[in-house]
Amino acid sequence: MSEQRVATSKVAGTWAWAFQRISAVLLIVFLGVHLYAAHFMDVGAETGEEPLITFDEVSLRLDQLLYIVVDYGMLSMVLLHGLNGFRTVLFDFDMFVRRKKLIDVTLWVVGIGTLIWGIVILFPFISGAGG
Amino acid sequence: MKISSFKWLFGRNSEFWPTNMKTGMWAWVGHRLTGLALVAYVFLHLSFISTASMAEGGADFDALMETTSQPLFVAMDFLLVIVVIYHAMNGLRVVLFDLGVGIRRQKLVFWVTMAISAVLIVGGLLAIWHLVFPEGVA
Amino acid sequence: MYYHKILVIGGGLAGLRAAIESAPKVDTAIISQVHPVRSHSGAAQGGVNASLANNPAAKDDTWEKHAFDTVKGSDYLADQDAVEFMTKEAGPCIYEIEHWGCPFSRTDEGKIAQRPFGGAGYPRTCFAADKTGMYMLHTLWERSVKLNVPLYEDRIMVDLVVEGDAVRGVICLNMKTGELEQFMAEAVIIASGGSGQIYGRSTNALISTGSAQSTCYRRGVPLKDMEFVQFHPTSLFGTNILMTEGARGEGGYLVNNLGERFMSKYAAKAMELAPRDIVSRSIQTEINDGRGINGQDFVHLDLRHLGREKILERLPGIRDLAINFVDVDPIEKPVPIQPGQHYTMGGIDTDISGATKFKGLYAAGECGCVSVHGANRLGGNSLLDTVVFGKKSGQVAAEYVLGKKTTKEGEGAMNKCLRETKARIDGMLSRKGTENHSDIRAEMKETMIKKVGIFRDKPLMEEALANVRALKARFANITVQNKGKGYNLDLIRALELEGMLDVAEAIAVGALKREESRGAHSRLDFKERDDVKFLQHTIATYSPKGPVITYSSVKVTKYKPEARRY
Amino acid sequence: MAEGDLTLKVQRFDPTADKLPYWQSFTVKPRPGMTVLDALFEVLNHQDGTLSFRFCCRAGVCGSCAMVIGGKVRLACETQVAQFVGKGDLMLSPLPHQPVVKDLAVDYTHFFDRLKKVKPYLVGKEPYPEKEYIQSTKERQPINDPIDCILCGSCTSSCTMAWTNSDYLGPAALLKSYRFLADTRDSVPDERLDIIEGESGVWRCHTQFNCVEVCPKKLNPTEAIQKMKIKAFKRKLFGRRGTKK
Ligand SMILES: Cc1cc2nc3c(=O)[nH]c(=O)nc-3n(C[C@H](O)[C@H](O)[C@H](O)COP(=O)(O)OP(=O)(O)OC[C@H]3O[C@@H](n4cnc5c(N)ncnc54)[C@H](O)[C@@H]3O)c2cc1C
Ligand code: HEM
Ligand code: SF4
Ligand code: F3S
Ligand code: FES
Repeated sequence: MSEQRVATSKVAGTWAWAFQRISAVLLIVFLGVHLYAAHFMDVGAETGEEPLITFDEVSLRLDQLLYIVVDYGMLSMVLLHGLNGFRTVLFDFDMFVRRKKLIDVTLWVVGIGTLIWGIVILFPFISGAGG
Repeated sequence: MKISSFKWLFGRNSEFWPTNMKTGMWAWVGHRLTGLALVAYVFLHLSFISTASMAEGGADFDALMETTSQPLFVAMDFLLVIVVIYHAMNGLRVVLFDLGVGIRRQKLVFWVTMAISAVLIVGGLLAIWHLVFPEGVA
Repeated sequence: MYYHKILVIGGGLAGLRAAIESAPKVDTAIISQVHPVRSHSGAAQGGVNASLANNPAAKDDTWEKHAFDTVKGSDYLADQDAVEFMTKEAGPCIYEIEHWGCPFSRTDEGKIAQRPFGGAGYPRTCFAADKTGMYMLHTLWERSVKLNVPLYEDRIMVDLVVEGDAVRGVICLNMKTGELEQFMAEAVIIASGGSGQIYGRSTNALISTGSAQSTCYRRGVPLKDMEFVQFHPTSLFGTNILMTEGARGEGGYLVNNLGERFMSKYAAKAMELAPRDIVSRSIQTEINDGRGINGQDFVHLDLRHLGREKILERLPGIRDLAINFVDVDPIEKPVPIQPGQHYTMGGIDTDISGATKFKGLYAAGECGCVSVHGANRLGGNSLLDTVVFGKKSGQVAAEYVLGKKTTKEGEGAMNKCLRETKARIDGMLSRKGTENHSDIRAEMKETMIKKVGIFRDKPLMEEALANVRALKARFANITVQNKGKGYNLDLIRALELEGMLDVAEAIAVGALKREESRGAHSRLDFKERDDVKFLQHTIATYSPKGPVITYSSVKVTKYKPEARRY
Repeated sequence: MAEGDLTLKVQRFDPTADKLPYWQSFTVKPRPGMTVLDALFEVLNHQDGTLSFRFCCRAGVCGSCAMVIGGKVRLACETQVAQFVGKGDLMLSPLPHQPVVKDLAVDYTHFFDRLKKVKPYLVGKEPYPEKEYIQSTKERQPINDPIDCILCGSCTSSCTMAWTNSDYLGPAALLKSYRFLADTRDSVPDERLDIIEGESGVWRCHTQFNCVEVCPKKLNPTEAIQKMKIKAFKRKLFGRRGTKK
């Protein structure tokens, strides 16, 4: 006979799950816009001749607030969704469940760090086109 | 006769492998692998752009983009498309189940989403092909 | 050595119910050979009787009518005070289980649904689809989890420790580790179920060997009315898996090879819903007279006219069983059935509170015999028996323990018994005989069903007794191949067989001595009931030379014995 | 080996003696209607008394005899051998990923421990009514399926989530939880949701459907789990009102 303890604490479970679904649906939208914008839309003067992504083209695009929102939004979604998913994977294993606190903190640090990094990366494009 | 570890892992009555493992299980394995691959990709993607974008005027970036039209990178892109589309479409399937839709017909739902994925993947691959080789392969 | 104030042997309905009753008052633990939810009670299909009067056709049903039906069904061998107690308690006990979660099927008003059953004047059998036993069993197990009743599973009781006139505890074999364990207690409630596996063609679970019952018997606890063995009319041909009486309750027909509903010849009024002994004999007569289907040993149970809807709603389990085991879908085809051994009316001799000859030793459920079933049990009355008398014995045992002044006596007896058991088991393991005990088992089953079966007569039963005694002699010469510890089925089955042979002997001797036909005991050489000589319970007491038979009187209160017609 | 005989390849393992499991072959002569359980008894009785396996009701209601038969988790007592004759050896092994007591008999302790965590009992509204609770046939509808679970353990032992996470309640326990959550007589839905929405509860299920595939009673734990996910989420959004059915 083992004691009947309640299975677990009620931590992020529900929200983590719900968030994974919501971010998933949003991601489909963002991804669609992102891919279309990045690869199939000509924002610049040049036409089909140069379909590849160029610095100038990206810069031009990122001149518009809409695309800044799309790209940053997408970045944060991808990070949250991806890392949250990674967290799920970890917690499917006994050994990681036991280190729950540590993992949660680490993932938040990694996530926010990467987000800042990603934001910084795009600065040259944004400012490059502006100046 | 001892059970070899190979058999233990993959044999007909393997202890390791789920025995009545069907579509739902494989769909999940695929989803998890693609999900993890995508996380890896995001970090690669970011570091790629960051190394390039830091340079003045974006010269490096354009050079980098040039290299990405190399066959190896194109192949990687192909893979990426497949992975993303599978993950997204199966993810959609999972979301449907979470909304309570189609649980009793999970196999049908799987094959329908996979059919859509197939169409999207073919479309995606063709699109890349045309982007990279607008005049066709020389 | 483990110690609990009360030990309940068996996690079936009776055991669980007893433990649930006593656990809140006195430290109680359950010991069971299998996990409680695996117990044989789970196989009960049809339902449980109580005069709730929920069915529109049973508006004026009362417990007195239930009592009368039970006494009449028992062929007047039941103790009528016990029957009255049981039928009065029936309602409250059923409501209690419902409150604890048992998912009974419902009437249109949302009350517990009831269906007609054999031998009953009204539709009085409460049911939950055709898995009543399973749902009740799970409910009681769940209740025991709620009450945190400690459970020792995978342990088989191999000896009973008695000292003087009191019980001290039990010795168990831990099936997982193969070790013998001592359990000391102030009171022991035996609820180990029936011993149907003594017979061939049994509907009982493979663990229904009565091992705890025979252990008690060997330690001096008398058995009562063992010759009364019920044969269920409808068990699947071949595997003898039960097709519930509910199938007939819902309106199923019995048909012979001529396509007749032959029950009209035997019980014109009740037809298929006559009591089990009568229907079984009728089917067997049809078969004996060559009117079995294709001349084989079975007739048909026809449900097709009930229609798909009703079969799916009321008898889904039956349908699955028929499909899985004989490949017949009752919606489309009639099901081949034959009578099979089903229930042991007899058992450990107890009084109305479940108490036995020994202080602190109680018995409840199928392994005991309060005597509410007499010579023939009505369908749906044994589940009732388990909960009513399970509860009662739990209560009484708790009171006994609370009123007891000294505790933890008898360590010496415990240790002595452990040594004896160990010697017995080691002896069995070291025997290097030529006999295979599973062959002996098969022969015993064959002997019992053929010679102490539905129809009995003196020469046949004498043969049977001689056979059983010969088998006992051969048993001394067996080998147990498996000398290992963990889950040693070979040893367990040998131990079970040893006990079953003793009980088989008691059955045969009791049956031989009862020179009358009463209920399930139907003799070709004594066709009439003899109330002058045999309105008595048979009591068999163990002796190394064979059972010593004595008789005790039947309690008759309101209902004077009369001829039994349906 | 004669024509029509069946070779059973049984996985043998005695944890106290063997380092690794091994296969052993036995040949049995199929009779009409013979089940895998019958075949095992044939071996036990006449060929090898040292074989161990679990059994009880032999009618598919007690849940003792689940094992891997010919690559699939099934109940030995419900599986006819005829379908395997002439198709090579019939492989028999214990439920996957369960501690083995011996040979085909596994240890269910952990399985029942998980089950006990979900409050597997009805907490009826008290005081109890004088007679029965009134529950219409329609109100009983949602529990019609889940009450049929025989606790055979096939599902939980086939769910890979339960393999790697020993805290995960698993489909059988979650189905049990749902059985009470959906019962109109139960009075503690919130306590139940508290348990199943923890990290080891419903969120560990990734809709693998292995549980559905293996269930010998054709139950659908996944559906129950998904419904509970929605219930738990609704409660998070709307507070206790979300618990109401
Ligand atoms: C197929 C079938 C259908 C039935 N249908 C109905 C019906 O519809 N209505 C009705 O009223 N009755 C029915 N009955 C009869 C009824 O099911 C049984 O009489 C009743 O369930 C017996 O319950 P029990 O608690 O006494 O024993 P069981 O449920 O048999 O439990 C016995 C317990 O004792 C344990 N045990 C046994 N020996 C030992 C030992 N040596 N050591 C430790 N533990 C031990 C076992 O593990 C088990 O837990 C049916 C019977 C059968 C065979
Ligand atoms: C494009 C749209 C996407 C959709 C619709 C989607 C959908 C989902 C869903 C529903 C889940 C939960 C699966 C489960 O619990 O069983 C999930 C998990 C996951 N996703 Fe996505 N996803 C998308 C994109 C991405 C991207 C871009 C990444 C990479 C960063 C990613 C990484 C992951 C990871 C790592 C998991 C966890 C895997 C698991 O739990 O098995 N996903 N996804
Ligand atoms: S849900 Fe099905 S597989 Fe799982 S324990 Fe219950 S009966 Fe067995
Ligand atoms: S197999 Fe496991 S992951 Fe979910 S759908 Fe069933 S519980
Ligand atoms: S023996 Fe009971 S389910 Fe198979």
